[in-house]
Parts: sequence; structure tokens; C-alpha cells
Amino acid sequence: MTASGLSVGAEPTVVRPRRRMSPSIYLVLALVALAVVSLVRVTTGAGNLTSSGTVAAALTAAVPIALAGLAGLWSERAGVINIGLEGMMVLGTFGAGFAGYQWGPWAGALAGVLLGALGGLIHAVATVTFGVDHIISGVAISLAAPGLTLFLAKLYFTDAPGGGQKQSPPIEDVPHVTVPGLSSVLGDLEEQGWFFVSDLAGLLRGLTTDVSLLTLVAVVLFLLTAYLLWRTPFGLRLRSCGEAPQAAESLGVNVYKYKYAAITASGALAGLGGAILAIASAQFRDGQTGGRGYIGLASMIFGNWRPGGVAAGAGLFGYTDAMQLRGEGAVHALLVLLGIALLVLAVVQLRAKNYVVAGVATVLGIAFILWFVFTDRVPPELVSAAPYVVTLLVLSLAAQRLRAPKWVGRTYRRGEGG
Amino acid sequence: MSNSESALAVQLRGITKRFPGVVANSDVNLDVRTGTVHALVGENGAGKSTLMKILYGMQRPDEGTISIDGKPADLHTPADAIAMGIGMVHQHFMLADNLTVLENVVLGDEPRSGGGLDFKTARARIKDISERYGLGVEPDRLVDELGVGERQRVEILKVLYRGAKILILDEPTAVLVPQEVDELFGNLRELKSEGLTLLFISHKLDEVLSVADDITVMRRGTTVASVSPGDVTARQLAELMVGSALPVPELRESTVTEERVLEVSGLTVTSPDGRTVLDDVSFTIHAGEVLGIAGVEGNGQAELVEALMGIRPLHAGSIALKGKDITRLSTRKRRDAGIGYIPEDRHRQGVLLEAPLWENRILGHQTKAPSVRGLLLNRAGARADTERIVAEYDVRTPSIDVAAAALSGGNQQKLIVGREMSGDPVLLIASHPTRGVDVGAQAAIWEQIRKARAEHLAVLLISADLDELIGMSDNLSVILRGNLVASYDPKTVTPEELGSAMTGAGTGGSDE
Amino acid sequence: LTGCGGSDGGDAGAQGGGSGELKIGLAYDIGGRGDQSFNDSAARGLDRAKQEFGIEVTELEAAQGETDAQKEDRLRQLAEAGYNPIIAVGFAYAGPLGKVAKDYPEVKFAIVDDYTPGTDTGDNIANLTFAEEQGSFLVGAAAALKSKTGNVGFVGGVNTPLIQKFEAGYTQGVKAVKPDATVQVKYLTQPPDFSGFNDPAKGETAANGMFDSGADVIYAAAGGSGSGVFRAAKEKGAMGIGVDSDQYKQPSLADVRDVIITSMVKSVDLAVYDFVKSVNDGNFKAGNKVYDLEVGGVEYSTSGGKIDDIKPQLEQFKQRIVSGEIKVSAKK
Amino acid sequence: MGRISWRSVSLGLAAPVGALVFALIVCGIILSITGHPPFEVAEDMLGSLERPRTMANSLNSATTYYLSAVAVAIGFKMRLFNIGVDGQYRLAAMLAAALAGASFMDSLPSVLRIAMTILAAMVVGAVWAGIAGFLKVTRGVSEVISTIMLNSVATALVAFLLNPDRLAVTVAGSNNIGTAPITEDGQVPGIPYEGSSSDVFGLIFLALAVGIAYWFMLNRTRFGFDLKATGESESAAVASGVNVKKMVLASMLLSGGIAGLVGMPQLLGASHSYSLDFPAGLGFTGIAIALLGRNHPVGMAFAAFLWGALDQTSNVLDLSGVPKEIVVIMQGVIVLSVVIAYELVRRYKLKLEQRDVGRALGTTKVPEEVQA
Ligand SMILES: Nc1ncnc2c1ncn2[C@@H]1O[C@H](COP(=O)(O)OP(=O)(O)OP(=O)(O)O)[C@@H](O)[C@H]1O
Ligand SMILES: Nc1ncnc2c1ncn2[C@@H]1O[C@H](COP(=O)(O)OP(=O)(O)OP(=O)(O)O)[C@@H](O)[C@H]1O
Ligand SMILES: [Mg+2]
Ligand SMILES: [Mg+2]
Repeated sequence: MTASGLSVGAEPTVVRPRRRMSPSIYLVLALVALAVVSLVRVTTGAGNLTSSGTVAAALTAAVPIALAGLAGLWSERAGVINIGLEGMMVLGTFGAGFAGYQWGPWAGALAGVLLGALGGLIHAVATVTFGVDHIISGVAISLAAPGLTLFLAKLYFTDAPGGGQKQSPPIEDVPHVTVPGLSSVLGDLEEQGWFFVSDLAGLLRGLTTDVSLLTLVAVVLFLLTAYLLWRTPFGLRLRSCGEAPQAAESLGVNVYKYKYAAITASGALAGLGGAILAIASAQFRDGQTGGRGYIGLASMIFGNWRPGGVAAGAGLFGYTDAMQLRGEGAVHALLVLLGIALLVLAVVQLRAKNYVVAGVATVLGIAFILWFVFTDRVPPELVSAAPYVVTLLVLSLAAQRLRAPKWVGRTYRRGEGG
Repeated sequence: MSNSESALAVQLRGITKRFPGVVANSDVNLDVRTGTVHALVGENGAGKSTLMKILYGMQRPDEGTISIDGKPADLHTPADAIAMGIGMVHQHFMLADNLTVLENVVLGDEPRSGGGLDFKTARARIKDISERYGLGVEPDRLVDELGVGERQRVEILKVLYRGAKILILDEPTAVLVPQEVDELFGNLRELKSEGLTLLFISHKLDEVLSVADDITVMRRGTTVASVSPGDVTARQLAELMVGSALPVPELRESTVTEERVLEVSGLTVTSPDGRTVLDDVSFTIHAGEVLGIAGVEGNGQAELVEALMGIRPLHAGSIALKGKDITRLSTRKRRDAGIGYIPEDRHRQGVLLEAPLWENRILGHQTKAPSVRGLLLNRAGARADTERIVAEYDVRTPSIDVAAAALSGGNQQKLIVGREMSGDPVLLIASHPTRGVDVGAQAAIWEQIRKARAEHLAVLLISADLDELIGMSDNLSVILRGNLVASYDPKTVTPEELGSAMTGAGTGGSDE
Repeated sequence: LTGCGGSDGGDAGAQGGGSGELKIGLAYDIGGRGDQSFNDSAARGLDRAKQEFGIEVTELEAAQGETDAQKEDRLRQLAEAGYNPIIAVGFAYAGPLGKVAKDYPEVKFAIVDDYTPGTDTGDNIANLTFAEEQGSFLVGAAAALKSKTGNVGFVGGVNTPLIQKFEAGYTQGVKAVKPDATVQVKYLTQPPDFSGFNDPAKGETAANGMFDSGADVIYAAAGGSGSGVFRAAKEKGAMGIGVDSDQYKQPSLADVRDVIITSMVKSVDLAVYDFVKSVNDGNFKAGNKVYDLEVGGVEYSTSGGKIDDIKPQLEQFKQRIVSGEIKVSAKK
Repeated sequence: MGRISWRSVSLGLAAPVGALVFALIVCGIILSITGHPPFEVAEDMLGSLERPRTMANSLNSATTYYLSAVAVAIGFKMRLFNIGVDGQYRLAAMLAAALAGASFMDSLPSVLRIAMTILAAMVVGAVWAGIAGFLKVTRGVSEVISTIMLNSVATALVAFLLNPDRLAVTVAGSNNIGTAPITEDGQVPGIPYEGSSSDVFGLIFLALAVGIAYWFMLNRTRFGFDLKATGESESAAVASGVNVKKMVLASMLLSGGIAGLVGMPQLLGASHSYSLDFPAGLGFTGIAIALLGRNHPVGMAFAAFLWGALDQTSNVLDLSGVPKEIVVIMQGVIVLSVVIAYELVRRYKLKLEQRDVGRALGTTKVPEEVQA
């Protein structure tokens, strides 16, 4: 019953890339995308599409999700599905609240990490030692964590100054940094409203102005993960546990140990994501995570189990979410972008003789464009769906062949290898 | 080579290993002399692999002692064994498909620089070993892209990389063609000349006789004989293994009729990444005829079978069954039209491991009596027919309610053969029907195919076992890089001729 | 009289009415005691009554995703255990309360935030409702008066009719001062996703968006997410308006209180206290009691002194609403 | 044979019982540490279960949970993870409620109205789940992602439609908003429960029927066989002639159709309108229950009842001053320990089975140690 997913899907139409694209190609693609967005901004006047404010908000929104995604990556690379991310994030928010108000935000972050790691450890005991189905263990953790934290919050926060039964006392924020000088130059450029140049300036300004040190920590963790998992013996062994644990075992790798390490690290990262969320919100609140753990899981799949991809997925989600929260205008402009993207898909699919998909894409694409043309705004209730619709559509468009670690979701028992 | 009993690389004493319900090894003693090739033979389930895994630290014996180079060894994990200079190439490949050759090789013993993995050194060392033993392994390719022969060499390289002095090779030749086997044996002799000790398991007794210095025979978990290759023939060896005479694949008289059952023309298949894996393949099989396809694995056999079964989409070409075009039919419709299918990988495609035998009887026959009635399952019918198969095909099982996973591979295979033969198929596609199956079961399966052929069944037989191909086919074709390159008359062809055609070295066969 | 439910009404405690036998049962909506919002306000009223009348109190709380049957059961268990009076906080209790009240005619019930005309409410139910639109009107006027850009914002926690009432009153207040002012509106989440009341991060993002588009005052009717709005305001040197209680005084908001120019105080505590007192004194009255500006059920707060300069104008608006000259609509 | 089935029955019971005991011990420890006497708490909870009302409400909760669990289980059986039951049932209940409350429905016979409402809910649920299925088979989009996303999209869609300009009606003064109430003929009457003022949902029979149909489908039909086969081994199913894409689409549609039913007992039996306080989050409860009941029709029924009873007795905890979060913790611990127990028993059973095979084959020398 292990729900590690069926392999059915896009395989007849897709080419598996023999060679990975070089970074410069990604850069060119990103710039082309920015140019298209810029074009839409210029024609629709929706400045929020690329303003530095949107970018900064996107970054803030993306960080907890990205860390959850990274947490999922660690666990799944070692072969264990972690659907308990949400629960581990909740533990992280509580840890941040508990330690944060007493000993400051850094202590809060650390406590979030520790509590998250504890959640990870429980998951490891259940899935590795007892061989329980990964989904079940994860669901149980996501179920019990909010109950436990609320239980503890009532115990510890009710009488604390400024706290309550469901919230911690306020936590201070960590320092924020700005690249000196750059910000104002970029700000001037951004204000000009020029095609492309101003958009690029907005983008860069948002990424270099008033950035929380914890965001930098998250960035470092992404780089560190990429290095650790793909450039060190430790990482190679860890990934081999997710691809072929028997092979790893036969070469003397202690698979259990690496799985334990990976899942605990996964919990720690999710916990940090929760802690960062709580610190950015200046307190722990019950129900604060609001499903970000699941979105993180989605961004991990979206990102093809790679750090860069996870960051991109979380960034896309954070960007659309920030955009919809900051004002409806940009979401209205987004309709055009989606319409164009769908029509491109339709053409591609038509050439691949995939008539059903092409037809659906054409109809949807035209519908989006007509929607834009005949309305002034997206109904506010629907605006909040933007991040989800965009993620879904981008994923359908990308049609990349996602490849999960081969052994993910399956139980492995020592000494049962053939 | 004759010198000294004293230089023993491996000495096993009184090894006993029990699994639930099975005693895999029972009081086994084994001596392996340093610098020799020592072969271990025995039928399926005799306990060879288990013994080797114990020697490699993957499994702990319940009783008994191990000495390496005269020193007692306490092996808890493969890491301990590796440290003592033991390396093992497993019966089933132990490779991570999604990692590169380099990563697979260095895993667990990585060169480091700073905290990181030193890719440069690793690459250099792999190239070095590869050149020294002529393995031709490229470090930066993804294992997923490699064929079986290449994977085999990666496995050997893994062991050499660790500087092993004692090499265990568990059925390394099962998936290789004769030329590759020769190459492998060349490598082994080279290793031996460098003073390495080799422990070698095989079911192919002629190979064993040609390469081994000593032979140990196992039967039912214990060693029954230790012989020298000069003293025995293959037949004697086989009798030691099974306690009876060795069965031979052969067809006797021809039953080929004029009725065309399967007509394939211009079959072309491209892989998802655009390569042509089957190129304009055409052939015909008549009722009562067995067409054998010989080829090195990875030359399009799997694609051919899957295309015929409707699992893989065609790029061009047509398929007709008894004159009816089935090119556009689904797998299910094709099976309904009378195609039986023995898949190459029984665990992946042949059985539901966790389902009981009677449910496995229904698999592939979801539309046919007696297992279904209309849209509903006919449980009673399916159960009754499973009992029949168990009896007729000698499937050894306590009941038809046990999970397929509880059966040994040979018994699973017999169940599959029985299932695919039921419902009177007109065409049987058999991929490696006896791979990994012991001699008793092999004989039973051959007998069933012979019987069905006499009743006008058409058979497409794909096998890596050339004796089986030659003995069981009415006609033989060789497949190379997606093309049918030659045809042979099995009565006249030798395995060597076939082998050179399969590797592209041959001159093309005799057309009939 | 500032409507804020401080603890300085204490001298009334002397006349404890003799009946120390009251057992109050109170059922909260989701969030319960500690939500720093209207549940908490109800809790304050209860605490005050408890202190003054020396009565026994039991509090129960709704769970996420529960059904009416569970709410009904909660009230019924209180009634069975002999609690009287029983207070239900939140409109979600309307249906269940109606059923239970019928079976326990001798028990006095109160429901906060609901009065549905036409449904039979029974003569043992007091409906305690609030004219949120009136209070919101005043803070809207304050926002318009304080705004230099003529551009103000409204951040609602979850898009429900109750919060829409706040928005409606606020917009009317803004327009009453500056008819051509812009009001930006954003609800953080859509029901049944109630995380919008608990997500300061979202509140901050939405507020930043509004400030970047020219707003300089934002009314945060968003429960716990409001703290994010205030933090954004503090960073941008802008202003914020609180909700439900005098948020300037809320300890958890101490470090951002400089930007809170006023709060729309909704005195659930007063209503709860009044209700308990009426039962205690033996003069319970069934039916709808609207806590509006006139009776101090809604108010704007002045702590911090940020709106001292415009207080005369606000008082004037207040008078005109109380007198009925200005009719504030509860609908957009 | 008889010996084996007796053994499997006793083993089958050992797991859930052992796990439950373990979970109770864990919760008892938590309670003791935080200063609440565990036995009194247990007594309170059991005592509350004796109240007819609590019992009736537990049955009602179980009805809803069970439907949700079956919807999830259909996916699980073929390794599809439908996290989207939540969005599917909410959208379905909302639209079905709007239909059932529409005035033109008043002229139709009661049975037809109810049938149309239920059918509409199933269709909406199926369509919404079908989107995920369609994206999976045509574009290879993981259903895990797409159903998570579709849940949120459904939330937005419901909020958009639940507006007086569209499908909702408002009552002046009320802070609630919902679809037009379903008039009496469109409702499903409850079954009176002795001593309880609230009835048991009439649609408990629907849940029962769904359970039986689910069992029948899995164990007696070709479709069910294909479904299970795909879940157990996709490659083997393909080789046997199963069209996996069609199966994905079909089982997503089926799962969504059942998900559409989740809101029906509540809608037609109690709320009679889809409004802001319509219960949410039942899809996630369904996942836990499907896992707890191991996708087995009977197992899930027990799990659903256990869950419902725990939920319903939590009120009494609040009354006696125990934080009711303990119930949530208990539910989490139960899921985990039940599953661990099942896993241990499963391993033990497999060992026994292999031993049986070995013995029956007669090829085994069985020393005394192994026999014992
Ligand atoms: N992990 C295990 N658990 C239970 N039984 C096992 C296990 N490994 C092996 N066995 C059993 O032990 C016996 C010996 O198996 P082993 O793999 O050693 O045979 P073998 O001689 O290598 O056979 P083959 O020629 O098929 O490779 C078989 O009956 C097998 O089913
Ligand atoms: N999770 C569970 N909780 C409680 N009881 C269970 C559970 N799983 C199985 N059972 C009980 O064990 C019995 C046997 O289970 P089994 O899975 O063999 O039944 P089944 O699938 O209905 O049988 P069949 O497939 O032969 O029709 C069930 O009928 C049920 O009473
Ligand atoms: Mg073996
Ligand atoms: Mg069954």
C-alpha cells in the first residue's frame, strides 16, 4: 500500500535530457521569462508584477516553503517519503516561540531546529527501525504535532507576558541587511518604468534590500545541501540509500545510519522553516503554518528532487502568493501570461500529435485571454487561488520528466538484499 | 599450483544458516586455496549465494567459523569483509541506476580532498584499473544507460577498486554471451596470475570445467563433493548436483505446419529519446513452430516482445495474428486473441508477489473463463483451475492461498508457464522461460512447450541460453542492434557460430 | 466612558446579589480563550463577572471542522450538568443553541454575535450583537483624517460576512471625510481556510503591498494577523488601526504600538458581563440587544494620544450616528 | 487449512488490540505527567460514550469519516495518493446544496430530489478529482501536487460562489452565509436514537452501501482486480493487459465520486444548507482513517467509529478540565502504534508462512530450534 506513486505519465512524449542544461542556458531562459513578464507589465500597467516590494515579499514567503521542500529533499533522497513536514514545521514554530521570547531569535531558531529534528527522529524510528509505511508515519506526525504544541502552549504561554493559550509572547526579529549603495541606484532605475531594465532593477533590489539574516541562512543551507549531497562522500552514501540501499549495504555503507541522519536533518530543516516563519511573524501562533509543509512537498516534486529546482518551485509559489496578497492588479495581468503559456503548450502538443491536450490547452488559453480582455479585475475571492493555479499550470507546461529517487517510499530491511 | 595445503585463502568450518522454514546452509565446510579459481556449483536453492553472503559479511551464520588467510575472521558487515580483502559481485546487480559509474564504484570508499569527494582522483583510478584489465568502463556515464555486459564489468571494477584479494563472483555469466564469457574468463585468468583468489558460482558446467582449478558441489544446503575439473565430466558433475541425470533440451521431430500464426512486417520502434531500437523487423511463425531469437541482451529483444504485446507503441510496421491485423489492439485485446506471455522478469511482470496464487492465476486472464464471468471474478473457477495448474505443472506449494512471494523462483516460473498455457493460446511469447530455474524445473518447462507445440502452438522463444535456443527451436534468428541479421538452422549451427553472429563478428548465417 | 474592558469597574463588586450559586457555562468558537480577539474579550467579561459575583465558571471550546451536532452537544452537556446561565460565543452556535434552549426552558442562554431575525430565538435566549459597522465608521473617519495621501487600506483576516461588516463601516467612514479617497481592500484567506486570522506573515505582505501603492493608514480587521500589518506600518513609517480591543495596550504588540493610532473596540466583555449581571440580579431580558455606539458596545480607543488632534471631528461623527443623522449600513 | 485461518484470525486481532493498549499507555503517561489522573479521564470518556447523544453523534461522525476514508482508500489501493478529497467534497457539497435548495426542485418528488442532489455531488467530486487524473495521465503531473493545489483552488471557488450575487442567500443580521436551505422534501430524515435528541443520519445506510460496494468492487469484480493489481505491481498489471492510464483516470473519478458523498449525510441530514460553518478538513481525517483501517472495508469502519467516538468524547474532557488536545495526540499515537503493531505481526506471519512452505516442500531439514 506504499503510496510512492505510479510511474504512468508523460513518458511517450518526453525526451529525457541526456545531459543537464548548463547554468548559462538557465540564465538565458530566466532572462527571456523576465522579458515576457516585463512586456506584460508594460502593456497592462501592473507594476506589482516585478516591483522590488513584490520580490522582497516573495522571498520572505518563499523561505519557509523552500526549507520545507529542502527538508523533503533530504528525506526522499535517502529513500523516505516525509509527509510529516507540516507537523515538523509546527514543532519548529513552537520551538521558536518557546525559546525565542526568552532568549532571543537565534535561540528560537535553534530550538525550532531541535524540535523539528525530534519530529524527524520519530519518523526515522517508525519508518527505518519498524518499517512502517512512510505515508502513515508522516500523517500521524502531522496529526499529532499541532495537538502537542497546543497542549504545550496552554501549559507554557498562557501566563507568559504578552502570550496566550495559543500564541507565544513576542519574539524579536533577527537583523536585516541591505547591500549598501546598490539599493538606491536600483530604486531610481526601477522607478523609470523602462521595459526590462526597470524590471531587472526591481528584481535585484528586492533581493538585496532589507534581507533577513535568517533568509541568508536559508540560502546558505541550499548551497550547503547541494555541496554536501552531490560533492561529498557523505552525500553520495546518503543518495545511494535512496537509489539502491542493497548496493550501498553491499559496499559496507550503514544504510540505517544514513537514513536516520537524513530524516533527522529533514526534520531539522522543516523545523527551521517553521521557526523562520514564527520569527518573521514575531510570535508563535497556533495554526500558523497553514499547509506550508504540503506546499513545500509540492515544491520538492516540482523541483525534481534537486536544490535548485526546489528553490525555483518555492520561489514561484512565493512570488505568486506575494503578488496576490499585494494587490489584485498583477493577478489580472497574470491572466495574459497564463493564456500565452497555454497557447504555446497547445502548439507544442499539436506538433507532437497530442490532440486532446492541445485542444484543452487552446480552449483554456483562449479563455484566459478573453477573461483578461473582458474584465477589469479578477474577483477577489478567486485571486487567492493564483499561486495554486500557476503552480499547477507551470508543472503541466514544463512536462519535464520528473524522476524520484528509485527506492523512495519502499521499506528496506538490512540483510534482505538479493 | 600443486603446492601446499597450507595457503588457504578461505576456510569455512561448520557453517549453518537457517531462514524461516529453510535451512539454507547446514554444516558447510569449504577450503579455497590462495591464487586459484574455485567454482561452486549446485541447483537452485542449494545455498550457494547464502554461503557467499556469509563470507561477505552480509549475513551472519547461526553457527560456524570463518578464517581468511589463516586468521579467524568475525564478519559483521560487508565493511568488515572489504577490510579483509574480500569483494563480491552479486548474482543480482547491486548498482544504483540513477548514479554514474564513478559514483557506484567509489561508494563507501571515496577518495577525499578537504571534506569533499575527490572526483579527479577517483576518475583517474577508475580509468587506470579499467585499462589495466581491459574493462573499458567510462566513469562518467549513468549506469541506467549501460547494457548488462557493461554493468557486469562495473561490478568487477567495484571489487578491484577496493583492492580485493579474494573475489566472489555469483553467477557472473548468466547474462553474458559466449564472447563476453570468454572475455570475462580472460580477465579472471589475468587476476589469478596476479595472485588473486576467485570464488565462482555458475550453472554452466562446461564453463566451470574450463576455468576452475577446484570445484565444490552443493546440494540442499550442504557440500556433497569436492572435485578437480580434470577428474569429472559435465554429466558427472550434474549428477552430483541433482543426484540424477541432466536433462537436455531437444525437440525431436518437426511439427511445423503451413498455417501462419504470427506475421510481423516492417516493425520499427523508437525509444522515448528518439533512437531506433527496432528497425524494420519482419518474420513469420507458423502453427507448431518455435522461432528462437538469439542476441546479446539489449539489442532489441525486450522491445520486440513488448511491441508484440502492445506494451510499447510502434513507430511503423504491422502485426497480424492468424491473418487478423492486431497492430492497433491493446495488450488486453491481444491476449484475448490468444497470445500467451512469459515475461523476462517474473518479479516485475509475471506475478503479484503479495497476492495469493489463485489471484495470480487470474492475472493476464482477467477477461477469460474460468477466472471471470462477465464483469465479475469467478473465484471458484479460478481456484479450481489454480489447483489444476499446481498439480499439472508440479508447483510445490502448501496451498493456493499462500502469497506468490513465499514460493521459490522456479516454482513461481512453473505457475506462470501453467497460467500462460491455459486457455489454449495460439501464440506463446516466451522470454527466458528457464532463466534462474533449476534443472528439474527446466526439464518440466521444456516438456510443456514441446507438448503445446505438438498441439499446433506457435512459439517465439527468446533466451540467453544458447543450448536451450538450439535445442528447442525449429528456426533461429539473430538480432543485432535492432535488426534481424541472420537466420540459422538449429540442427546444424554451433553455439560458437551463433555467438559470433550475435556480436556482429560473424559472416551472416545460412538462409534457408 | 471608553469602551475598553479594563478592570476599573470594580466597585460594583460589593452588591454580589446574594446568589453565589450561579454556575456559568461558556462555549467559545474556534480559537477559544487566548485568541487575542473576540473570544478573549468574552473571557475578560467572564473573568470580571466571576471576580465580582464569586461564581463558578466552566469554559468549553469548539474544535476545527466540527459539526453543529458537536456544538449542540457541548451546550447540552453544560445544561445537563446544571450550568445556568450558558453563554455561546460566535454565530456558529445559533442553530444548536436554538435547539438546546427549547429543551431547557429554565436555563438562561446568551449568544454573542448572532441575531437572525425570523428564526425563533425563544424567550430564554439573549442575543448580544454589535454594531461593528458604526465603530468601524469612526476609525474609517479617523483614517481619512489622518491620511496625507488620501489612500487608505483595509486588511480583513478571512472573507466572512462579519468582517465584511467592518469593511463596510470603515469605507463609509473614509468616504464621509474624503469622498474621493481610495480604499484598498484585501482579505487574507477565504473560508473555510481560517488561517487568515493567524498568519502575521501574510498580513505583513498584504500591508506592504498597500503601502507601496500609496496607502498610509491601514485598518487591520484580521485577528492575530494584525501584528504583521502593524510591523509593516512601523517599517514604512505609516499608521495602523487595531480591532476588537484597544490593541495599543496589548502586551504582545508593545513594540509596534507607536503606529497604532486607534482601535475599533468591540466590547464583548461588556456584553458578557452585563448578561451575567442581569441573570445574577434577576432581571434577565430575552431578545436582541445591540451593543452600538450609543451604549458603548463599540468604540474607538484613544490611548497613545495619536488622534487627540482629530478627536472633536470624531466625536461629532459619533453624535451624528447616535442621533441617527448618519445611518451606517452594515453592507458594502 | 483450519489451523492456518485460526492463526491468522488471532494474529489479526493481536495487532489492533496490542496497539490500542500501547496507545492508551502512552496517553496515560502524558496525562499523568501533566497532572491529570488517567483513570478518571478514561472513566469520563467511557461514561460520556454511554450517553445516547454521544453515541448517536459518534455514529454520525463515523458515517462521514467512513465515506472520506473509502474515497482515499480507492486511490491507495492503486498507489494513488488523493490528498484532494477535502476540496472535492467541499466543492461537491456546496454545489449540490445550491441545487437542492433551488426553488425549482420543490416541484419534484422527494426521492428524485434527494437522488439528484447526491448524484450531483458525486459528479462534481468526480470532475474535480478527474482534473488531477487528467493531468497525471496526459502531463505526468504528480497527483500529490495537483490535489494539494486543487484543494486550495476549490476553497477559492467555493468562496467565490458562496456570495449573495451568485449561489448564496443572506439572512439579514446574520453573520453566516450559505446556500438556500433545503426544504423538507429534499432532506433525508434521520433515524431516532433511543434517548438521544439528535437522530442518526439516515444516510448512514449510504455509507454502509458504499462500504459493501467497495468490498464487492475490490474482491469480486474485474475492475477491482485490475485496480489492486496495478497497486501491487504496475509493471505486472501492464503486462497482464491493464491500461494503467485508464485505470488512473477511472479510479480518480471513482475516488472523487465517493468524495462527493462525504458532505451528503451532514448536508441532507442536519445542516440543510452549505454555509460557513459546514465542517471542513474531513478529507484529511479520511486519510488517517484509511491508513488506520488499512484500506479494508471493515477495518475502516472500526477506525471511523473509533475516531468519531474520540472526537465526541472530547467535550467531556474540557468539562473536567483536561485539555482536549490530548484527544488529538491520542489519535496520532494510535495511528502510529497500530501501524507498527500491524507491521510486526505481518513480519511474524510471513515468517510462519515461509516455514509452512518449507515444511510442505519437504526439502527442509528442520532442527528443533526452528520448529519451536
Ligand atoms: N533472506 C532470506 N530469507 C529467507 N529465505 C532465504 C533468504 N535468502 C535465501 N533464502 C532461502 O535459502 C535457500 C538458499 O538460497 P540461495 O540463494 O543461497 O540459493 P542458491 O544456491 O544461490 O540458488 P540459485 O542458484 O537460485 O541462486 C533458498 O531456499 C532460499 O529461498
Ligand atoms: N483493520 C482491520 N480492523 C478490524 N478488523 C479487520 C481489519 N482487517 C481485517 N479485519 C477482519 O478480518 C477479516 C478477514 O480479513 P480479510 O482481509 O481476509 O477479509 P476480506 O478481504 O473481506 O476477505 P476475502 O478477500 O476473502 O473476501 C475481515 O473480514 C475483518 O472482519
Ligand atoms: Mg544464488
Ligand atoms: Mg481480501
